[in-house]
Amino acid sequence: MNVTSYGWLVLAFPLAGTLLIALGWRVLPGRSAGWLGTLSIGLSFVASLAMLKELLAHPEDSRALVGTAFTYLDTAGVVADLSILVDPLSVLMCLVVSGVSFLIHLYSVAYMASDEGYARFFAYLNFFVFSMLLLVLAANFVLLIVGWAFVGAASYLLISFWYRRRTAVEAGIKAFVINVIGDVGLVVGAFLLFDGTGALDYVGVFERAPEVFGENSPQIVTACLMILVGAFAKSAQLPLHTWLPDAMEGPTPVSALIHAATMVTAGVYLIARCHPLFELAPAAADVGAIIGTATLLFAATVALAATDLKRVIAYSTMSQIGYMILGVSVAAYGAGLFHLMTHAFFKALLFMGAGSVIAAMSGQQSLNRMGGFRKAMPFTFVTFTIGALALAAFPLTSGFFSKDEILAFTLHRGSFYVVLAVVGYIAALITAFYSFRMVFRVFLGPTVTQARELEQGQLAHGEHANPATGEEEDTGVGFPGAEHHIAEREWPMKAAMAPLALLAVLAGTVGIPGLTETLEHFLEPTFKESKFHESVPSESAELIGLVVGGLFAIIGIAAAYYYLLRDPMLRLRTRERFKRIHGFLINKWYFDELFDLAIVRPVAACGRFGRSVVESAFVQGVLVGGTVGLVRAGTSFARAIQTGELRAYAALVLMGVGGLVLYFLIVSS
Amino acid sequence: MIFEQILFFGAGLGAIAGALGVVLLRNPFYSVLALVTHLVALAVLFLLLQAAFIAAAQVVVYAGAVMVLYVFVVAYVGGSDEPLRPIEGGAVAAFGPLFALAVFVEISIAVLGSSLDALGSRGAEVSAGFGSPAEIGRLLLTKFLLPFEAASFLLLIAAVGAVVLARKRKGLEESSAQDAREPGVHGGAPRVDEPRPDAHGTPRVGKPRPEPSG
Amino acid sequence: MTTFHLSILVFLPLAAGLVGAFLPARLGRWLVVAATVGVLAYTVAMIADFDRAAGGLQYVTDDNWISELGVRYQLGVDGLNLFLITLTALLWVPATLWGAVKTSERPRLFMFHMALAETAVLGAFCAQDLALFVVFFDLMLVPFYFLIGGWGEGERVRATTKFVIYTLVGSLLMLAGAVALGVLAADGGELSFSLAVLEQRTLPEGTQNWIFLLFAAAFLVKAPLFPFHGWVVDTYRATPTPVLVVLSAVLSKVGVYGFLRIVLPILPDASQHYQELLIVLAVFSILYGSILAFSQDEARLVVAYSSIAQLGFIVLGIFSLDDKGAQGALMQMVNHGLVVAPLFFIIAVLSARAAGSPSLAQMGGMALRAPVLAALFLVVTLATLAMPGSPNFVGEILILFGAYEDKLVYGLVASVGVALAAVYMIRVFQRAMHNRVGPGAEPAELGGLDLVAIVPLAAVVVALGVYPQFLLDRSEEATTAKIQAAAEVAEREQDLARVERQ
Amino acid sequence: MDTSWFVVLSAFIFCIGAAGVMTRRSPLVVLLCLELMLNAGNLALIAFSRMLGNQDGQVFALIVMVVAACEVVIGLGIIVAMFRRRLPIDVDEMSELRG
Repeated sequence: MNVTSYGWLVLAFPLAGTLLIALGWRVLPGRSAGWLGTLSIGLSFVASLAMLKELLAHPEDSRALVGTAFTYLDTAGVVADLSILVDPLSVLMCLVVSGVSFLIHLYSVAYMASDEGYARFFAYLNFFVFSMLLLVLAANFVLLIVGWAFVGAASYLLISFWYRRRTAVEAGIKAFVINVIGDVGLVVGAFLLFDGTGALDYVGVFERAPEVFGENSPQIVTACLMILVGAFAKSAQLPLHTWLPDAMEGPTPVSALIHAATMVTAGVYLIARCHPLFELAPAAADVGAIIGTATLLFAATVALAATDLKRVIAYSTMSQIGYMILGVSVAAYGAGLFHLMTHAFFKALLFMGAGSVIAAMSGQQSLNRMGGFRKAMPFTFVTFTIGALALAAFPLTSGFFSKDEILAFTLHRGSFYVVLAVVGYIAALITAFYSFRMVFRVFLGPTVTQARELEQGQLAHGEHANPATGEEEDTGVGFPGAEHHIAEREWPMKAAMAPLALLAVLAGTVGIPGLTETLEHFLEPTFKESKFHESVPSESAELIGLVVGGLFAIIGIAAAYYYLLRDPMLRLRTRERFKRIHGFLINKWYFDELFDLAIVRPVAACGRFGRSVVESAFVQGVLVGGTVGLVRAGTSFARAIQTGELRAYAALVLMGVGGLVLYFLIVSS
Repeated sequence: MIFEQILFFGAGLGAIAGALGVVLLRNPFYSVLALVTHLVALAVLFLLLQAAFIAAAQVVVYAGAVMVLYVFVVAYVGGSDEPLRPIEGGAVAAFGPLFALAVFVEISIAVLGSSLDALGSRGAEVSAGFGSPAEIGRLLLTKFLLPFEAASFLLLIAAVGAVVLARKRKGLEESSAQDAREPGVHGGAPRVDEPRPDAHGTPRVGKPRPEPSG
Repeated sequence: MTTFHLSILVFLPLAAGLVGAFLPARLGRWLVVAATVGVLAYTVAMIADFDRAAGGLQYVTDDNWISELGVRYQLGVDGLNLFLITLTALLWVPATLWGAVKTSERPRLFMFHMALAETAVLGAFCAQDLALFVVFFDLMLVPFYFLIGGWGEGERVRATTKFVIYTLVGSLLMLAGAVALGVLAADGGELSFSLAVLEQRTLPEGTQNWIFLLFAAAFLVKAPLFPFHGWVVDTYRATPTPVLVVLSAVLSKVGVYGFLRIVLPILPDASQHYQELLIVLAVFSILYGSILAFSQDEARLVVAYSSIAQLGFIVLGIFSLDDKGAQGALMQMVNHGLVVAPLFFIIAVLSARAAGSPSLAQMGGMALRAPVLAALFLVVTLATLAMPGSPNFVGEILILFGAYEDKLVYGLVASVGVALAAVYMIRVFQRAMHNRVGPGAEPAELGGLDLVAIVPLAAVVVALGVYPQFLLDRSEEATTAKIQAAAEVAEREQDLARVERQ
Repeated sequence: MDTSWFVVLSAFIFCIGAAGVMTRRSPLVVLLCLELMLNAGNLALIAFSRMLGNQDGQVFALIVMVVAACEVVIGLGIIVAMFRRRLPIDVDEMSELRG
């Protein structure tokens, strides 16, 4: 078996899982659908490992292999095969995606157990993994767009999974539409590249792009900006971010898998994949860096004020992706992808912990109602805290190394990038603060009823109300499931969280500056053409960065401790004092309202105008009415002749005969 | 030659008289008789034109068989005197005879003013057998076989059609039974079972016009 | 390569319809269904046999018809109409099946008209003689007039009247155009309406222009494009489902097919001259259709307006005068037919579940009790909104690539339509399937007939999405040849403009 | 006799028939008048056939007679049917086809 056949296998297992579960949904008993799904992803992960092994057997300069199945599209000069590209970048992504997905599937086997839509859930989830793997393995832009849209559709389906909830359905539509905007951006970008290079496959485009486009030529900059639109839509960067917080309407494993660990990082992958283009268009890359920085700051501030547990994590996701985008935009590809990987681990872990807590709260998500779960849920407490430490970039955790490497690279680039790096450090401080705000408010502080009951071994069930609106749930349908499942009682959930906790701590070891740079080295074949390849910050600079970052993290955590636990009244006082700012943050900088005003309402108004004025007045009135009037005038003349009187008809015929004869007489004379 | 001319004018006048009779006589029965006269006169003209077979067919089939059919129907339906009333058919029909006259004038001008010399001649020399049953029969079975068969088919369909049209229908049996009981007032029996608005919107209960029976 | 007799293909349904009309009702309608299956089998065999290497027409039938006028009975298949014929054959099977089962009033007459309609459409697609095309094009109107007027729902008379008047006016204009084209192209020489001959003869540009307008009127009404869509709303409301399926999926394609088959190759100068106008109409239709689809409450009308938008894309592709655009347009014609047909079946199923109401507000929450319905609906919805991976995406990406090539701005505006399509289609899906159960809704799974009608179509959509090259490969040569003349003119004009600018 | 005589006579009879169709109200008489017109046509056919020395015209006259017979049969059938249904035997009364 060669590398690419393993690549096809990586794709084949999840697809087979999807089809099996989808077609057998009626006959699969109990949790078997879940186990089947988990198994298929597990096999996919094994195939990824095999792919890694095979790839490492290749010499370093030939570690980019293309495997083609058949010709997908070849007409009028547009050529796109159904082919995959296996290189270190895609292998890394495959490993992260299939690995994390495997654990989340495992978690879901238990977590979703009482849900009526159990089989449907795993069919969707497997389909998502297939799509994501297709996205990262695609060898050309067309297939990339296909995978890109498939993950969007899977995300839509999973956000709207509990489709009896109005909020869930609306969130799904929002996500879908913004994703489609991204798709359109990608299509336009792909055309601009095709127009210049005449190719759609990565190899062809990257090879010819430097010959065709000059540095910062308008076409390549536009193309890259369009690619950025796609990346931003998928990775929830400003201003296309509004769908991500709403996407938390989906079941928690979905938030963990799609909206934290994998799909939302696709934008980062895309920029890394297209780095030869972005290096031709530094202007576009700068736009990426600036937007990434803006997002990471924006999201971090909103996370400070949000009270919904899952949304806090969602905003932290946006913020962390902002770091990654910043990283890959300033050509710190290795660092960006490093952070992508570590983030996948600790963020999935955080969501799993959050899911466990939410289950213990029997579906409630508001931080205001939680507290004191430390004793009731020791396992969840430990793992969640580990996740939070990694998120806060506490020294020696994985997030510590990866985040600081990005900022070190940014600083090293000099000029205005220094400003970006400074903003990044400030946001790191905020990150540390809000991550421990979660920990303290959920697990410490005053103990709530649910926690106290749980300590006595009683898990609350039932209470079907929509956590977002408090609306009474449509209980007849059986989802969300009536039973709740927490990590303390379900071994698959523990089995999924423990490895992730381990990885959240230890994954940093693959990229300690100056010590182990395994990851960077592994990715080298992909990025060695980069002109920034040699330009890396010195080890001492990185170490200083690490120290500063570590300090910031500790300060942030300490501040959170002081603010939330030592002096609880301080919280209320500050909120009172900075009411305006608080309101601004609670309303997420009023982005939703802005969109509503700028886009949704005008389009709806256009629709109403079109329907009432254009359609009824112009089309129906003038065009149809005019035509009908003309025809009616014509027919009323015809009707006048149609008297039904036989003799009149005869007379008319005779008149016609007379006329004809007269005509011929005149003509012949 | 003179004989021929006398024959032509005689028969021609007969034909015209017959035609006028058809149009002008009020009683349909007389109209039929006038048409018979007309047809016989035409047969004579056909003979003049050396169309012996057609002339024979005209007399036997047309003036004979077809007209008998007419006579039967007139007797059955009852030919009635009707006033000549051209006005009601609308303004166009009122000028009907005028149009007819105009067409006649036009055709006459066309024929008389035509530069077609042959019109002014007796026509081509023809053999003795011209128009004889043998000749026509040969043509019908060779050159015009297809139209001939088509015509026979047409006749068949017409016969079937006539049977279908004129047969008794279910809904009418009742009234025809009434018919038999009151032969004198047929047509006058009101059809109360199914009042139907007529073309002018007034419900038609019985026969609106008291046509006297024949 | 075996020989296929296209006359058999074209007239088989009509023959079955005629025979079926004299059989007992139960037997007669199944005879027509069997004939449509036969036609489908025949076309499938034809695709298998189709020689993709050979250029030009295949399986040609060429006989004298009206020799005095130079009208010939000419049928033929090339890459351009091969898949449209297949689409016709494919969609008539579920449509007649549906009609056979669900029509209780005068079923034989209904089936006869369906059969006649298939013959007319197949004839229009196969015809290689302009006069023959016109005959079949007008013949299409006859059965649809009776089908809508006789078996329609609601305000069917009004709908029929509008439909007939609109299309008839278009048809008459085209008839005039066809006669003028034949006569003027002959230029006193031998009269001929054969498309192949007409392609060789050139007309002065002024003449081309007004003939172009006559043809465009007919084709745009049939399509329909803004502002020729006045008949759409009433007709889509009143038409019975099986008729609507073929009306929307196939009939609308005959018009745009006419552009590719007749207008572009024969009137290249005029096509270039009016390129901008047609593109503006197309782009406007895309936006207008999308926005109106967004604000409709009746599911059928959403699809109706979305069709206007889709047809806009197709016309945009054709008049990009680029081989990518034309290929995409052809692909999209087939795709639109393939997705619209199951959509209308599903809408029929849905409104049956919602107490016969067409309103989306009455539906909702059906996914729970009808997961198969939901899954099929989802597949079709995603294909309709041109989700990448669906055949529609391939069609649209080719169209957009073709449009970007020379008309970047129009192309970009049209791209907005892609995003809007996502909005209105997913909205329909969500409002019918998701949320709580609607006030009038009684969720229930699909019946056997529904499955038989919808599943094969959905399967074809998926298959074509996996392997679109199947179609593109076979059609490329013909499509490229058809737009070549017009593309050359356009290129010449551009060169001229460039020179002038310098 | 010259052919033109026959032709003019034929035209005259034709016009009398046509005038009759337009003035008479009884469908029976209208049918009779149609016979007149057909016969006028026949006369012209035969006259021209004689003029050209070609018997095709005579054959067509024969066919016209067949057609006339058919028309009579159907026409009379309709009249009989109308009579049975107690409908007025008057062409002016029968204007249901008014547009």
